[in-house]
Amino acid sequence: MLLSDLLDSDAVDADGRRVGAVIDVRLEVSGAPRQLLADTVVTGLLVSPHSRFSTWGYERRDEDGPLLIARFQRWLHRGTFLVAWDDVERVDEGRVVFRRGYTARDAALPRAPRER
Amino acid sequence: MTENPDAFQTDAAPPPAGQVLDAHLHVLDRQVLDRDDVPVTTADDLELDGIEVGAPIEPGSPRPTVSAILTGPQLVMRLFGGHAPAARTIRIPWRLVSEVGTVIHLGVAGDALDATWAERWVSRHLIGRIPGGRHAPE
Amino acid sequence: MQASRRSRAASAAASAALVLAVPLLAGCASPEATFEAAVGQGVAATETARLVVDQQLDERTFTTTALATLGDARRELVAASGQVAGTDAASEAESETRTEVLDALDAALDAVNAARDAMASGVGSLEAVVPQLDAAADGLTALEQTVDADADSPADSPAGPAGSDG
Amino acid sequence: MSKLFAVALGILTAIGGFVDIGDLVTNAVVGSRFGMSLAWVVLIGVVGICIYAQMSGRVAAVSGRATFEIIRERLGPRAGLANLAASFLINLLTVTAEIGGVALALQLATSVAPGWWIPVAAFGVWIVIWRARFKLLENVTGLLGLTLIVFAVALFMLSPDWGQLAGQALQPGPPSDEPVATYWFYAVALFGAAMTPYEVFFFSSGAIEEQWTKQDLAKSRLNVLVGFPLGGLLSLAIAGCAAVVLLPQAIDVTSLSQVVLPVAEAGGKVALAFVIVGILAATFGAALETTLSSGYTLAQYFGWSWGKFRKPAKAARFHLSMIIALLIAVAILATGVDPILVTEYSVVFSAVALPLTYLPILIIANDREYMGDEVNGRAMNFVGQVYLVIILAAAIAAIPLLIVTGAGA
Repeated sequence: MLLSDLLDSDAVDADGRRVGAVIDVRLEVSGAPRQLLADTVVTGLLVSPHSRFSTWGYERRDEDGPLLIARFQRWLHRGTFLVAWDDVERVDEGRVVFRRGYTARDAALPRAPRER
Repeated sequence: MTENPDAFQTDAAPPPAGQVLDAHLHVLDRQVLDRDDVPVTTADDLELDGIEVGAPIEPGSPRPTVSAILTGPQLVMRLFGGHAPAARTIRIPWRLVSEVGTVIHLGVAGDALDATWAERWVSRHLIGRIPGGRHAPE
Repeated sequence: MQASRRSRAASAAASAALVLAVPLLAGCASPEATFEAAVGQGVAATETARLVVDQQLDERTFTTTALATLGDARRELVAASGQVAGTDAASEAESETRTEVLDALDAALDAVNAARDAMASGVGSLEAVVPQLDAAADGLTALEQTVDADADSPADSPAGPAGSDG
Repeated sequence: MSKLFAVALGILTAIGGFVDIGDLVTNAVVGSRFGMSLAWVVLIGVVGICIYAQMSGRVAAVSGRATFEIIRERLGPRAGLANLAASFLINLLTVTAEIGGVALALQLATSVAPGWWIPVAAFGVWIVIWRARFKLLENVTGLLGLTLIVFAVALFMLSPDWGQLAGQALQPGPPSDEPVATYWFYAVALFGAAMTPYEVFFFSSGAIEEQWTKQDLAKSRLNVLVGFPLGGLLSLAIAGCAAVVLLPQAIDVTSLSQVVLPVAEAGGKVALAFVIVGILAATFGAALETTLSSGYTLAQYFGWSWGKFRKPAKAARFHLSMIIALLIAVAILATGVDPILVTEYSVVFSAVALPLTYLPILIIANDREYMGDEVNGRAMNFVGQVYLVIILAAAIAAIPLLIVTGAGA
């Protein structure tokens, strides 16, 4: 499975109702430890109800500059939520189905650690 | 920030155990550098292990993992759609990644990777043969 | 990204069409507009030649630079003549104007060639070319008014993009 | 002297934007047809490029990422490719024009037809890129390009009616004998030249070639604040000289030889010698800038190894793409096309490349993961967004204006 196949898929609930589009896949470097980096696991999918255009993360981070672009992006991706991988029932071609009673979580990213 | 609070119920995400990355935002299309900071390629796509198309996922089954950075023909696929034959894709195994920041750092030398064959070919057969090609500029 | 991709393709096609359309548009200018542009071009080239000959006589420029300048002026005059000669006159008056313009451009070309000869190979004196250049420039400037008046006459269709009918 | 060398990158970058062969002629055309009535555009352009060049330089110094890497990362492969194609074509057309320009400048010095100089010029550009260190390349061309200041000196020596020039500059609008559309076409062309994307590609990549870090931010600012206003000043001086000497004589500029007429008029052979050296350095420098930019953009989009600080064999595809670009340029020139005319069509591609270049720079300059504490302040963001709107307007207007005016005829 390729990441690009998952991105842009329709997100559908157990009743077949479309709830948005998968705009990103949340990863966590927390799996089995390896020589360099621990295994990177998929922890959830980010779903935007209103737009499938690729985003710059304004709706998930507390960046707010430049103002107009930040505002527009937040509006475009208003109501973006995170669905944990455990709440995913099936992945089809171009479609992801969530389990009945799945939880829509806050999409916010933890404050990113500063690299370098 | 949320204009439409009734649309779904929001819980706080559980506290993360390790570094949290959004694949599209933080990994895709970023520069891949080798151990010595030499550019290798751009992360054109990621390969995810443990997702079977169309098969129901049993509750409690292990979560999928990132298995490789894909490049080469994969860029064309992302530009124009479609799938490259698996044999033609160029993979950089994820276990070679040492750090993910604004660039993706590998823990190995780039020369050993399939991803650099075109660079090596051009270097060996064309650029390296022009006088001065193997010397630093003065 | 699908929608934006389609619009990009469309805009690429449009700009390609534009690049092709520009020379076509320029080619469809009315005879008056062509004459006017050619005379303007001729005036500019002749005045340039006069200026650089003055500079050469004052020893303010290098002979190499002056020769290159005269070469450019000559090229402009040849191009202007070519434009005019390639125009189909629709009326007696137009055909008359065309002859006048061509004659004036020829006179200017002769003057510029004489200046080049004098400068490059010492054939004739450069001072002697100055009145010839003056006369050619005056002739073209005088024509500029005639052609302009023609272009403004009510019988003519509005000038094309090349015409400045202000 | 070492202070001067410290700003060589800014000066060379600005020379490529403001006084390369296309702009030398465009500035003189503008002066000979519109006087100083388009000076305001140069002013707006200088401020705009200062802001965005500074942003791209800051991003490069702090995060180590050059501009086209950022474009690929923020816009994704498709919009990034659209920008790459447009920017690459601009680079290619400009390389072509500059090599032709070097040949034309050599013709002014020798009166040998430019056709003979074209292969020499192209080989010269290649050998410098192949063998010379980046620092050497920018110091020599930047320093020699400074002799173009003779245009400003010439303007003073012509002792023009300053009141009249100022009057033209303060009353924007076309003269009575020029159509309004033509005036705006040149306004867009001048603005596009001032903000041409290869400036930020070259400036940010040059910052990485010189291995700037966070400690070099003041240096970056100095480069921007010296280089681009200087470029704008030269551009105005060229237009001013043409307005004083050529406009009254009804000489519409069409060739490089006419551009230097006012300088010879003012300062005789000495000034002329300076201006020819300056034009040679400027066109050669711009040829280096655009050739390198074509390599930088391709390499950064695809993630290839690049940079003159590496041995050519260690940045093989980067060097190969520049060799190919130079060969294409020579092939285009071999058809006998007028090199100056070539640059006029790059306006079309600027319409795509300008917004797609400056938007990602503005976004990344606000991203704390890249910039840490060095993110844009509010004032910078405000001006940056205003300019984004201006850029968009110019980009949208460029193509219709090009058609309506027949490329400013």
